Amino acid sequence: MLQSIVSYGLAVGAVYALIGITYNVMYSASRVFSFTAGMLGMLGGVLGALFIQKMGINAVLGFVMVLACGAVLGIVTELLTVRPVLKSIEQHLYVLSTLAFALMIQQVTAIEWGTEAQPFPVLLPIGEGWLDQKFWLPLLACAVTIGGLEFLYRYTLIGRAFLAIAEDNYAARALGLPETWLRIASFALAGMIGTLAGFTGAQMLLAFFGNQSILNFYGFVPVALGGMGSNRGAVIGGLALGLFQQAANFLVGGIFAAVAVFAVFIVVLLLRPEGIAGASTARRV
Amino acid sequence: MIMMRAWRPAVRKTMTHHCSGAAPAQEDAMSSEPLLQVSGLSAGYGKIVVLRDIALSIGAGEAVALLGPNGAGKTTLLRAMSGLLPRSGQVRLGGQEMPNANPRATVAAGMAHVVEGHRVFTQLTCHDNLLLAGYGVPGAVRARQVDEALAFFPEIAAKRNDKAVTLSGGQQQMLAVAQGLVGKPRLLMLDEPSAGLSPVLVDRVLAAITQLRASGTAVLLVEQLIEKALAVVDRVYALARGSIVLEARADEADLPNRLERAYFGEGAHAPLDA
Amino acid sequence: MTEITTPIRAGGASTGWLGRLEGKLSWILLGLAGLALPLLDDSYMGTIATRAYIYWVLSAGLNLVVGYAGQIAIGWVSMLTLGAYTTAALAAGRVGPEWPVYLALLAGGGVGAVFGVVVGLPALRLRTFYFAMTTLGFATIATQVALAWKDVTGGGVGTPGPVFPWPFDPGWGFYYFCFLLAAVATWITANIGSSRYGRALVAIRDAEVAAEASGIAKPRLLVLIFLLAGALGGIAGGLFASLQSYITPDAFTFEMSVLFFIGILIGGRGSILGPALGTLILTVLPEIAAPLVQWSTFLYAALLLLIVLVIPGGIADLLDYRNRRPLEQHREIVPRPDLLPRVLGDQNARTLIALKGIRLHFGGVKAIDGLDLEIHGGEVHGLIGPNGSGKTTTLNVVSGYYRPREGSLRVDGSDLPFERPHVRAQWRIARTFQTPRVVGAASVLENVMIGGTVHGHGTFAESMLSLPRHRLDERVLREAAMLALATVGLESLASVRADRLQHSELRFVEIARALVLRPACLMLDEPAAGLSAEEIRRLGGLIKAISRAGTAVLLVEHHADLIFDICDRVTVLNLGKVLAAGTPEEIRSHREVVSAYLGA
Amino acid sequence: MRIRRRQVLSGSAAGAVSLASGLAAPAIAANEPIKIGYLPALTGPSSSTGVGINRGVQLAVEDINNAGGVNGRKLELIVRDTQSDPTKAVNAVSELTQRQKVSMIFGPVNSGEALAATPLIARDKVPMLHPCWVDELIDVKKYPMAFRQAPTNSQIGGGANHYVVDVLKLKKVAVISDTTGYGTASVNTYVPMLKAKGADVVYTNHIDAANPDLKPEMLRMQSAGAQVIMPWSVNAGFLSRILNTRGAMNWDVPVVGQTTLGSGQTKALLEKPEYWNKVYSNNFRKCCYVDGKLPPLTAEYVERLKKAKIEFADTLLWWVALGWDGVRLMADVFKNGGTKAEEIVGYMNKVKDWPGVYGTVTWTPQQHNGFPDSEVVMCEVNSLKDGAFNLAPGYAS
Repeated sequence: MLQSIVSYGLAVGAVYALIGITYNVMYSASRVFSFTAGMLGMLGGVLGALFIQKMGINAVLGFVMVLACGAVLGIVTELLTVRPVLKSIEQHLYVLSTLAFALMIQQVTAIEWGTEAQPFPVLLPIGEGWLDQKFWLPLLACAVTIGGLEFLYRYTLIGRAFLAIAEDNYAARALGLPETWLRIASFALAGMIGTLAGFTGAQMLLAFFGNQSILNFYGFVPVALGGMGSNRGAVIGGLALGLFQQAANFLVGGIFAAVAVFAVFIVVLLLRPEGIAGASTARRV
Repeated sequence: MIMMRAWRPAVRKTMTHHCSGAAPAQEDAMSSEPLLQVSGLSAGYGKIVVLRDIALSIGAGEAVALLGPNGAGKTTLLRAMSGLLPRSGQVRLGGQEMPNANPRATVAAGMAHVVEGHRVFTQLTCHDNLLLAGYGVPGAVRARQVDEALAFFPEIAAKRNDKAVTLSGGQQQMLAVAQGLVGKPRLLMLDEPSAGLSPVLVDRVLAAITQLRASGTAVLLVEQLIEKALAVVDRVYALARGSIVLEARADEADLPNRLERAYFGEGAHAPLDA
Repeated sequence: MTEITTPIRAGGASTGWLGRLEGKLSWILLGLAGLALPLLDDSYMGTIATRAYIYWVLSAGLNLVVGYAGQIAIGWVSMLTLGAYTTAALAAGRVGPEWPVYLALLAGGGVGAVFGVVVGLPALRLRTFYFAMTTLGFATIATQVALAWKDVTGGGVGTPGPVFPWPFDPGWGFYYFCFLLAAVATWITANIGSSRYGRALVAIRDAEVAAEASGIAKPRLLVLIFLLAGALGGIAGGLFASLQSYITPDAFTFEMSVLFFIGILIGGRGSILGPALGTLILTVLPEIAAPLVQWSTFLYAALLLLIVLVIPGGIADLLDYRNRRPLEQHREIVPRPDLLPRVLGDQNARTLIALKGIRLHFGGVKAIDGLDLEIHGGEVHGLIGPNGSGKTTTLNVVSGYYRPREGSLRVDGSDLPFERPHVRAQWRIARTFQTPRVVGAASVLENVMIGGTVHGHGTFAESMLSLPRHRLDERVLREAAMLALATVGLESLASVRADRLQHSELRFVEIARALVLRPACLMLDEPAAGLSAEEIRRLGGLIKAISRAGTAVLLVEHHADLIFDICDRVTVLNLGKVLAAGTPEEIRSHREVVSAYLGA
Repeated sequence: MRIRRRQVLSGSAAGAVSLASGLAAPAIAANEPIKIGYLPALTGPSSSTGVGINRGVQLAVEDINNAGGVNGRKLELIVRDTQSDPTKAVNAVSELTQRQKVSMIFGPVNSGEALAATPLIARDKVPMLHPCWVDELIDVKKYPMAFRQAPTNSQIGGGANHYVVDVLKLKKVAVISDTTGYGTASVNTYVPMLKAKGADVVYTNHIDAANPDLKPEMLRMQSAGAQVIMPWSVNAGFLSRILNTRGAMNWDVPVVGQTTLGSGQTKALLEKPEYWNKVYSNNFRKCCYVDGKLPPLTAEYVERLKKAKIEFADTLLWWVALGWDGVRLMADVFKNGGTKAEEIVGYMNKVKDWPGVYGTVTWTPQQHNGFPDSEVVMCEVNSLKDGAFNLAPGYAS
């Protein structure tokens, strides 16, 4: 039973962590939390099943196509819902613009793909039981993503430019960094990470349009716990959430597990609204 | 009221006088348009118009100080020129029109702006901070230019692999100035590089300006410490209430008095008593 | 006197009368249509209309939360869920004995009110996206609990909805019941919207700091609003359960929440009529546009995106043709300081504000380092100094935004508590801001009325029901605000939306807002910035006159000539300390001051 | 599958027929079409049943109209998609009863919508025919005009319980469901029934169908000593997770329960085909193969369906048959009874042994549940062919 909690908890936690990173990557570049994070996760599974299972495309090519779709959707999100809102006075309306876009995509998926969960193909038929790909694939994806991001941020100039605009947008613009372009790039990157999360988790979560709202929420919890913008926080928070959820599933079972997660989320938010790494607001006047 | 009315044109007269005096001299010397030519520039924040109809010019390799009391619009002027803030009016560098509200293109054209408050990226190393400043420069040249910028500040060079957060305020300011140098700008704009620094460090930072001028880079310096500023520049503009109220050579004898009059206004008592 | 009062009051009354007629006309038409609908004898239409009224009962409350207070409460459908199950369970006798249906409905409203506050509380602390997520989370919990708590809710099988006995029995009786409740909900929310509470909500939304400075306590106000919105949501839930005849958790969809939300946004923020029409249209539309039914969620979402990006003002803005009339191009602000005695009243008691030994640090930086300052009634006290010398910080200490590490702050000898900015208005300390903080979407008059919030005596409930004390408050406040506007020279713009004004006019609006408080002390933070020379001259005259009427004025300003012209005393700060203090003449010739300014 | 709402069926042939009979000049009123209100869930989260039934409904209407209609009057189907949303169903009811003045209402198919719609339809005094299984929908006192052509949930559960206890002879049972109205209602009803039959219900729970990992549940069932799992859900994802987890655990326990266990969607979600072994779902005797053959009436119907090119890949025979039977049953009622509410109810109260493809229907004034217990059976899901299954082992042919 412990084995089940750990293997499953970590796998689903890795998916949550990746969605959390998706939120963060978009947030760093734009100060916008986008409701499209869960949508990307949902599409990762649906598009993967569509390309590989339905259309019979080679798994590797299908995977690349899914990521490409994620990148395109990320760019569309930036152009359609983030940029116009950032220009306006009431910037907090991004909450509604991104929600609207995510709902539109979800509804199209529901109509074109169907409202029933559909299977996701087994890509690597190696390993049985606890070594099944559905358990280690999300963890691998999470590790690769966090490693890749570390590499990007540490060893490439564009990665450091991401960090720079995240820390001080104004100073970055003054230095002549291409802020707009970097924001688009970060949304494209977030699109790929989000669909990667959905793609690797789809063996567990299936290709199902309803995953959007689940991932939106459970992916945001690690961000709220780990502090916004912190990818390491998101990974730790995501894995912890996965384990907690799984343990609650075992201990109290059924729908009370979901209620327990919601309760923890709200209590933590009320006690530490800024997350663990948050700072208090400075002068207001 | 009468005196008030009289006072404003008086300033304009001074200005006109100096402009008409200085500009031909420059033209004689360079026999072409100066490096930087700003005309008819207005800018502000939302509905608040901060700058009205600004005109100024800077020659190649010339160091100019922009002085003025708080709230006069000095920082706003630098922002408008470097494209961080939308503006109306013309900014020409080397005869070429600078695009409005496009800091990236402005930097690429050779105008670097070191913003106020030593805002470096604290989570990156000094070296990375400088590499970012050379984002638009081809990769092959970038490393060399970073080294050249570091040559101005040996104390930063020694800490090049440390995170900027470990630097003192003065060192961060040096790093910020060094960032401005990486792109080998034709004009470097510095916004209050002395703010929050000890006098020794102020001298270190300002000394760099002398070096720069010697190497042919023009400098526009916004500074509160007027005497220190005057020691390193050729010429000054004074900004008050959103307009240029004075232009003079740095070595003019009566300058402090003229500045005082320009700031406070000579007819200060006039409005209500009239 | 009469000559002065007449035009001012006439101006105020005429716009109000016109506006009221326009507003009333639409409502009367809507009301008549609602009353007459049963004549068509089409109970399909009746069902749809009943549904629209029920949704509007909820949306009317939510409108105060979303449209007025600007809180993005996406998951408000949870109130509908709670109210529906409470009413149904009590009426069916699933908890204790069977309750009378009308009492059960009230209980549904009560439960909604309690949970409205519970869900709303995070809004006091959390930023927008977090709050949106929290309300969404709560909506999910509500459904989950409804599924799990089988004894009360019937679990997934659900429970029959209550049936209201005569005269509001199913059919047209129930129709009229919902119509009546929708009308009541409209009436009370419109009363709140046009009261000082409604203005305060909008002020919190668009100019929170100015709202606090005007004495508006955000937590208390928001709690009241969440209480009301929750209660209306709960009652709507009880009605919904009756209309549905049988409720199961799958009737309370997220799509419904989105529908409420869009109804409000499409109608326009800060309006009552707009969101009412929006809700009506959105309920009826899917019935007409039948072939699109499968795509309804998509279309709602697209509509939401469109509103946010293209017409953030909603229907209300489109209907507001008065504010599209061009304003006069060359306007002049001509203050009338002669009206000041009437605005400020009797200020015989000259207030003395004394700061002693104030020290304040930001991290390691000493922002204020042992400051002593006295501001006297009847004088203009200038505060000057270089950037970062602590001028605005001093203002913020008096305003209650910062708590100094040491020192005392006394008003006429009694201690003024540090922090708690919203109590400043009770001490009659008013202020303006470096960048004007006004509510762009409200009229100039409403903006000015915000300044007099603390003078109201009517309670929230009195305002809700438009009782005499509320109406008296409104009349007195409106007159005071018109008078203040006339004093600063802006009465001709009273009914104009504030965001159409020029920058300089906004500065004077802020001063008028401060004057409505009848301040004992007025603090002005760079009031001359961005003004023309002529405007600065008039401003100077006005400020001087305000002080002569007995108010203590603290003026932070960079325009040295203005300072030296109108100040009775000047204090010069440098690095958080007093560098010099004295009359303008003394300061003017003070070498250190000059060099501090010149940086030598 | 694209279906427009309020779709009015009028095939060109039907048009020609009515035109011809119009020339024969019978009374105008007699020539008006008979309106049937129809409330399927064709879109939304639980629409696969509705889509399946709809195929049978449309085909039946087409066939009847092509054959000249009912007593010379065409059937007109007024379709309102409830989108699996009870609020839409409530709106639709008042349109159908008040504005369209339909003679009869068929549906809704889903429980949430049916529970909300039934009292309203009863209030408006329109006869209705239920394809939905929820027990509460039939109540001769409260809803005297409502009849059911399908089994009740009690019958369905009774069938499964009978199979577990009397045929498989297993005593320790785990009963679980998802959290929907259907699922929770089923568990609440069946557990006492099982106990009454002497079974030991060792585990029971409602599980959020969105929960991706059912291992904890399964382990708890296992440790409780369950010998058989009875899941009650129409959610294919949920059911397939149960089967997949059972397979991954190598737990050789039979799964007995709801018909969706045997749907193509459940099959598609299985990780391995053999996970479908030892799974027995509810079915109906007339729609099952005995020795590889369907009953004659049903076989004939399948031929008709094949001719009309009705898809079976994603649906079940009994769903399509249910819709088909519903329309044909109503047509018989109109033909023999009339189209006024009292005539309809009066006739329906006397229907005896009406021979349907899906099942035999018998109503009395006291009993409006018309489906016989004997036709509720279990089938082997891994024998799926053309939307139908073999009877489960143990049933006498």
